[in-house]
Amino acid sequence: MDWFENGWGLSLIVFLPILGALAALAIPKERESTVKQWSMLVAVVTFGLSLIVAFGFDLGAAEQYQFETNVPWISAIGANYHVGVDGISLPLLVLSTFILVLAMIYSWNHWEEPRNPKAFLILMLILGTGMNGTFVALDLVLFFIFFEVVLLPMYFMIGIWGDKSMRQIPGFGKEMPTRLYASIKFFLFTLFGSAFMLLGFLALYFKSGEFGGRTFDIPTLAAHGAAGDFASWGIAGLVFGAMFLGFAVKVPMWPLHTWLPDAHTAAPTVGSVLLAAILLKLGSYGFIRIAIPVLPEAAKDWAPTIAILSVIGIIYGSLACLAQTDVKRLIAFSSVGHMGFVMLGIATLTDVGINASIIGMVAHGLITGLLFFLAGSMHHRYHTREMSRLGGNLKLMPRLGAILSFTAMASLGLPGLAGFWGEFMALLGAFNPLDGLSVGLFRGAMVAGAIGTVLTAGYMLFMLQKVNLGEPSEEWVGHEFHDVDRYEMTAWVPLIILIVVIGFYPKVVFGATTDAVVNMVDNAYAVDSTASLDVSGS
Amino acid sequence: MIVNQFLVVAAALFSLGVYGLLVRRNAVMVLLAVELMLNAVNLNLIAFESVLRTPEALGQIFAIFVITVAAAEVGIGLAIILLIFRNRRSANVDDFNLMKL
Amino acid sequence: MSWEIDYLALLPEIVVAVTILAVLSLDLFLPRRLKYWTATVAVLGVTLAAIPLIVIWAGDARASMFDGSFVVDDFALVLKGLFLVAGYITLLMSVSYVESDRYYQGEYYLLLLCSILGSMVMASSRDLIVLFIGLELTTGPLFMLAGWRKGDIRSNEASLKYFILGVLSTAILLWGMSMLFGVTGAVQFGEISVAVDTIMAGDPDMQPLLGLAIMFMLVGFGFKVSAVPFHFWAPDTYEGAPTPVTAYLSVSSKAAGFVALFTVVYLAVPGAVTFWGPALWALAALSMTVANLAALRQSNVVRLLAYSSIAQAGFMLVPFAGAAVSGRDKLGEGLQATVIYLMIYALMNLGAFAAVIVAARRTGTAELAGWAGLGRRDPRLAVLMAIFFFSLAGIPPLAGWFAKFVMFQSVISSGGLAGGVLAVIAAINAVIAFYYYARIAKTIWFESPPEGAETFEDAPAGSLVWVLGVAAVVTILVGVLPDISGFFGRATQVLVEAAGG
Amino acid sequence: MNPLVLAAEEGAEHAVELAAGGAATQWAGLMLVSPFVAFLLIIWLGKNMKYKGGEFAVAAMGLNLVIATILFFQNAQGGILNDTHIFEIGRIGLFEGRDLVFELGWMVDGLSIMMYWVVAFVGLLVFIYALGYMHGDVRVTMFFASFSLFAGAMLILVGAPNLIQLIIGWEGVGLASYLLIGHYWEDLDNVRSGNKAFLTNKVADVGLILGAIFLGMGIGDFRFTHINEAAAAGEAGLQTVAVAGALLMFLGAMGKSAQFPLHIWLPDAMAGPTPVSALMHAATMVTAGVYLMARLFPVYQYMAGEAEILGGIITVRGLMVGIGAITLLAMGLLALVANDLKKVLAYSTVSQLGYMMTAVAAGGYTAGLFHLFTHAFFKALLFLGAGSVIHAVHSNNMTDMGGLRKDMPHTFRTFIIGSLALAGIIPLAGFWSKDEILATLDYEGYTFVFWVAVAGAFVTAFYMTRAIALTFFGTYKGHGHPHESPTIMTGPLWVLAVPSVIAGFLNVPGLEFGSFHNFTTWLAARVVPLGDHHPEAPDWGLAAIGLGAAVLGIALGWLVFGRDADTQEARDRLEIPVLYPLLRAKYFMDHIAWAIVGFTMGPAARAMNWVNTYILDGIVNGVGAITMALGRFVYGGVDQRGIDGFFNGVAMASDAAGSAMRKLQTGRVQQYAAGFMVGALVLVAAVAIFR
Repeated sequence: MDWFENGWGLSLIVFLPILGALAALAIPKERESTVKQWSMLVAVVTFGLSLIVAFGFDLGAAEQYQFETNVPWISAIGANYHVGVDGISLPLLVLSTFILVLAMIYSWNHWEEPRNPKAFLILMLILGTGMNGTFVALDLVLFFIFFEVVLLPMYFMIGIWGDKSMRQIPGFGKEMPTRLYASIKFFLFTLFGSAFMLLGFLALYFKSGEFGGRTFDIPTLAAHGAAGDFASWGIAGLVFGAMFLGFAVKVPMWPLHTWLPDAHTAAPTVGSVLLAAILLKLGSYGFIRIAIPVLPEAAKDWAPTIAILSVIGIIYGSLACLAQTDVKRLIAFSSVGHMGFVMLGIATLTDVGINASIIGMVAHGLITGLLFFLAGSMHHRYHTREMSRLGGNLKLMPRLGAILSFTAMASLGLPGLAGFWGEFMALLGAFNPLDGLSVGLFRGAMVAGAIGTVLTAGYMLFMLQKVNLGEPSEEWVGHEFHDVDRYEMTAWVPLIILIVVIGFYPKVVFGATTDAVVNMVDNAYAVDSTASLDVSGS
Repeated sequence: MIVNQFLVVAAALFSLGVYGLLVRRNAVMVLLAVELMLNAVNLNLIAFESVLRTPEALGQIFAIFVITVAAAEVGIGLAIILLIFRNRRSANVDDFNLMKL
Repeated sequence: MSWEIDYLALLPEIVVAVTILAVLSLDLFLPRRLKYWTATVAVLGVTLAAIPLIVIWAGDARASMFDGSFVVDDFALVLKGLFLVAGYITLLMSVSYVESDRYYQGEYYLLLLCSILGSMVMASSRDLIVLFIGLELTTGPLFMLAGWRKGDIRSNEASLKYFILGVLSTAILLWGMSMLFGVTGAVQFGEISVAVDTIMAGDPDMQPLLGLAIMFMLVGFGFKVSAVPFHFWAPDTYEGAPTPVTAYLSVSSKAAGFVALFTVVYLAVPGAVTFWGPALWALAALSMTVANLAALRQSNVVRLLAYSSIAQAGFMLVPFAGAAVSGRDKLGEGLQATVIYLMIYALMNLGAFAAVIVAARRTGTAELAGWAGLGRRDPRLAVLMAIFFFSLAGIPPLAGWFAKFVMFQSVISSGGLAGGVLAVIAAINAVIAFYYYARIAKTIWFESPPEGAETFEDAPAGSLVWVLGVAAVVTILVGVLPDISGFFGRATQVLVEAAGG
Repeated sequence: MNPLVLAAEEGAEHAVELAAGGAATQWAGLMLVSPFVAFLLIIWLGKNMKYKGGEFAVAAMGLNLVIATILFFQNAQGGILNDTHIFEIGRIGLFEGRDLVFELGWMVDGLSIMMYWVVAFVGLLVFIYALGYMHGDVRVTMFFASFSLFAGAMLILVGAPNLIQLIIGWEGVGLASYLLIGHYWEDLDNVRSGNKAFLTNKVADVGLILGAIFLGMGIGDFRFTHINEAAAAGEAGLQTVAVAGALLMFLGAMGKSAQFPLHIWLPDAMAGPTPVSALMHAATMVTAGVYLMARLFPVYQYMAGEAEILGGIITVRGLMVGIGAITLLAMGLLALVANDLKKVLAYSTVSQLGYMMTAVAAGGYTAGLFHLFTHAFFKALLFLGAGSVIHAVHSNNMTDMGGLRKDMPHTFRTFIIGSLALAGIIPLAGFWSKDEILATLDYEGYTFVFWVAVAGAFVTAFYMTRAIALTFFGTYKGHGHPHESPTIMTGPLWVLAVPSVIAGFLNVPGLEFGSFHNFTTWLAARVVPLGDHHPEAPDWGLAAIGLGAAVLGIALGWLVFGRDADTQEARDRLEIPVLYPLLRAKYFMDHIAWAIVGFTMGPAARAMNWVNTYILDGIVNGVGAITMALGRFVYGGVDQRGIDGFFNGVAMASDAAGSAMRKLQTGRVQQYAAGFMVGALVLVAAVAIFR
């Protein structure tokens, strides 16, 4: 297993899905079950490999990159193929491989029109490569590539298998199919952001030339950042801003979020799940992995802005949820609020806040992923997502209803379930932001965020009331409904278990992340470890 | 310097060529306008050569090449115009705007 | 002075020239039903020409002939390679096209080969006269090829428009050349460069004349690379010309224009960078913006590709222009990126055209609306099409991303406000450009095919399959391992060193 | 060694004074776990069992009662000072040596043992009662599962050694409450009641969570022992966070303990099955707020209590006492006009919680908790009695009852005992605990509040008399023939009646039970000494005032309702102008709450949605549309035609060239050529201008 640990294990995790996809191309379209079994095998093996990495990971040295590979890749531009995991990326990598398996299980017998499982599974596998790759990439160019690789499959997923309804788009005269609008919006938004992100990366590359060689290497750049090399760089703020655009679109942060409700609503179920569970995390992960360690000073200048936008996102997202009539759109908007907490945690620039954001990402991945599964299954059965037409779901399908209730509770941040830690600790971090950041502003953000949790509870209960409780409406009387089938159960139960486990034992995540985050923050801000905590609140 | 007067004549020729190319409707006339411009170039080259007196007489050589190529181009041009005339019974350049908006 | 002729260095051109003669003779003697042999010979000739090219590249024999007017160096070799590959692919694309429409096969290949030869000569030319000859040899045959579908009035029109604007640009180019000759008293680039430096250093009276000369020449090159506002011919000509010819126009002819531009500005007038730098900047910005916006409105795929190629020319100019506006000492930075962009563009654009030829043949139209649901009618073709178009859009991991990446890298590297602004313009344009590429993907994948539309199970002609396959594989391969395109970039070192001096 | 201890030792470095209390304290952790085990077993196996899984719930609570009782006796004999078992579940390195640690565990000290025992004892009885009450109802399995969930969450709450675990338990009971209030969720009214309870609590929880953050982050530790020690040490630097934290915590407590004006959820919570009301909305869950105040007593006592807030108008302590006082009287008055038997008890509960809160806030740690202790028994008794009645007449409404004393003798008798205890009639439990509160208020100098409390005692006695009169006297007005409930339900009533009668003697000042000492001593078993006041002997004068008020209340109540409880006039006599409508409308608190929510949230939500659709999306779509329009313009207007336009402009400017130039418009090729030339000219001009 030497080759695995000393380098190529991660590469295998990254590239196995796409190799699997290539192999799947060779399977005739008609042999659906072969395609399914093959893709499932690939996904499971990938997940297994990521577990091997997780268990082989030395938690005692979580702040170091492990399973590292670094070989020259594009000498013309000085980019290397550099991959590795540390405590920050490990949970996300495992989450990513894991969700892919669940998505495959779920899609076993859930196919949106126009079916074609082969194409769909191939896209999912390509998506897998993009997601896994982003989490392990330690080179800006490599990161950029993987960051972009996820776009195409998702574009096609939404465009081909997405919502078939027509929609009137404000600002355009005629109606257009929802999926077309959503897919192009998703793509253009992300592309817009990443074009600027790329400019930021390039600026870093050239700037690093002044300190011993131009490089795209993230650890090296982070070391420059820690050494304060970029501290006096006049355009550091602009460069951070460029990266901010790229990441913030993906997160998404208010007011760059508007692609999200459309994309999530229009995407096929599995697409929504992957989008919510993994793709959104690419943005926030980018902040933690790249933007902050490399440009700590600029991050500090930007932190208040990020905090304010996050809080606006929290309140705004929750309020917008209250006005939704479409169950899936409501869940989509809830992501805006939840990712607001993740970003608030990041904005504090403290280890508490950043840990909060990581566990928040994992929790959001599990919970919102599950919610989208549920929304998909309900749509599958009711053929509508209008809350006014639903109702009494718990009576019609007790199991589905019970799981929906559970997930809604998890989503509103009930302590004891995974969602709590991200929200609570983000607020905790905002109490004491990094020295030099405005304590007043962050505490204001903390209070606003806490108020946001009430609104979250509000719309979740509202949704449960509309969908789950009460008597079923006339429309469904005498209608035969199949409660949760075994594929759905198999896909959902692991999520439920994980939500509870992380809720009661967050160390599952913290155990890996803590040291890495502390190390990152200490390096970036040269925290004086003997300094005492400021408790006076000034 | 006498070269200046040559240059002025050449520039005038060139401008006439441009004018002709822009306003004449008949394709053959357009072709002739181009010839005018090319000849202005030749005049230019020769005039410069008369001043510069390069050892290899580069200006004159260049001019000869230009003349040769101009002849070839007129050949191509006439062929195209002939082709079009056959199809459309017209050599009017206005008639060619099929591929607009 | 060296008048010795290095025949090895000239061998690629000689092979192509011999092939031209062979095709000409075969065309004379072969009976009609055997005319397809001319195609075989043409393809064979182009392939054979590549062998000496590779031999020269592998060895270290570099030659300078005819008193330095004809030079075989790394740069020339790489571009000749590009012209040969593009020619080869165009020939392959043409085979089924020309054959099925019963065109004059022999002449078609003859002219195409002449154009290839012309562009190869251009790559080596270091002299205004040789450059001019090469340029005309490249363009002249294309005037005729554009009108090759004799009975089609659109093709006639394409030819006429191309011709009139082509000779106009030639005249303007020549006017500029004649003035440059007059100002510097030389036609050989090296000598011109010295004279230009002298003028820029201490002869203010001559500077305006020099500036005019360069501007006129830029107009000529602008026409060749179809930069806005010298692009007007391109959409009409592309639409009307036979599609393989369009492919050739958009790749080889454009590349030839770039070669001419590079050699002249880097070798002949680097000293006057303050004249041509801002002009190129404006051309780049205009080309990107105007062409991308115009492309949004296109309903015909070929016409869309025409605007796309104009926009791509703008992107290609970006690093080059960004470097040029930053001053002479930065000149070296841009060229490599532009050449890499050019190479990758050539590859993916040829692939795109090949796919368009197949699709147009199958659906019977090049109107985008007619391709609705192609993804279900012919999934393999639609996948290939998606690969090429998204590569053109610059989506990783397809080759186009690397082109865009080096473009951005270069323009930021050369630094300066003007470069930065250009980078931002390019970034916004990249997003706009994505929209119309995605629109094609949208139509062929997301829309339903019309009722009762047939599906296409059979493979297209073998030569096209080969072209499509190679282009797709290389597009992906270069995207994943862009280093293999790196040596194109290194080949520009010759020019860069000359310009820096 | 048992696994729990092993688990505890994992986190040994953070544990404080491990295992001072011996084996029982180590096994105490089982109490926190067993209800969850029961929960899982009920879900898994419950459906097919006789009592639909209730057996597991009862068994778990029985086990808990055993453990709690053992602990209770150990503590009573002075065996336990303070014992905390903690195991780490998360750790964030804050700074070197100052890690932020998240732990789960259990705390065994006087306060928590008292709570364990109350929860286990009342819980067990209510569970047993529920076996009978819920028999044949819908979703019994789910009911017991939720009930177990509640018990577990409550025990997690009271056993919490730190704020984090407290929050987990706190929200856990909130969840269970939501589930149980909405047990009959087919009726959306019940669902709305559940939502109201959850959301009101959630609002308060903002206070709890922020308070926890202030205290935890401010002091640098979330452990109660450390927070209290820091408070007792009285570091000046901590003043600000302590005050902020204390106030925010109080907000949280107000929500859970239904203090005015966040009480609005509790009466609505009566929508749940009666056992739920008995256990959660009377005896245990709602006392969590009081418990929290007691748990953080040193913070209020030493740090925050006297701090002036709101610009010096009032102290923190004053605010808390004031809110408690308002609650105890205002809510008591509401009980006067309620026709729903459970709502009477609900308002009564809120009122009694007001007593507790007032007492704890005023500094009467023992007094408040003692009332919590006794109240749990007699209020559970009353609710179960009410449940028994409701079970019999199938209505909550007192207008459907009357004359039940003959049909339901056991219920009647126990209900009377409970009512007397609640009213504070000597020597029942309520008398002693209420007396202690009055004594505390008197001692701490809150004279006005003292008289408010006395008035409250009067009102309490009055409404209980009314309720008894309307329910058990007069003639039956309902449908069918009511029957006494089965033994499984009356049994718990009698068992609860016992402590309702005798529990008061546990804390008669000056009375000690040998080595068992008394309630005050038991509660004093905690790390940080409290320094609250304990009278040496009962103050009979104060007791007389309280007792007098209660007797007066009963007498007046009987006068009004006793003899002709059935008649309309009896009720009309209460309809005092202004006050009666005000009370019937519940002080318009619900209206105000809904108005606030309705006038802010609804429009805000719609506004946000509008902003999203028309502003943000509008911008996005607008950019798209503008780009497309620009494309149309560039292509159609410039690229394909613009040279015309350009030359039209030029032509107009220059008459001389006009006629010639206009000819340029004739042919398209020539347009192109013209564009070409224009470009060339611009380039040339640029050279001319810039050089």
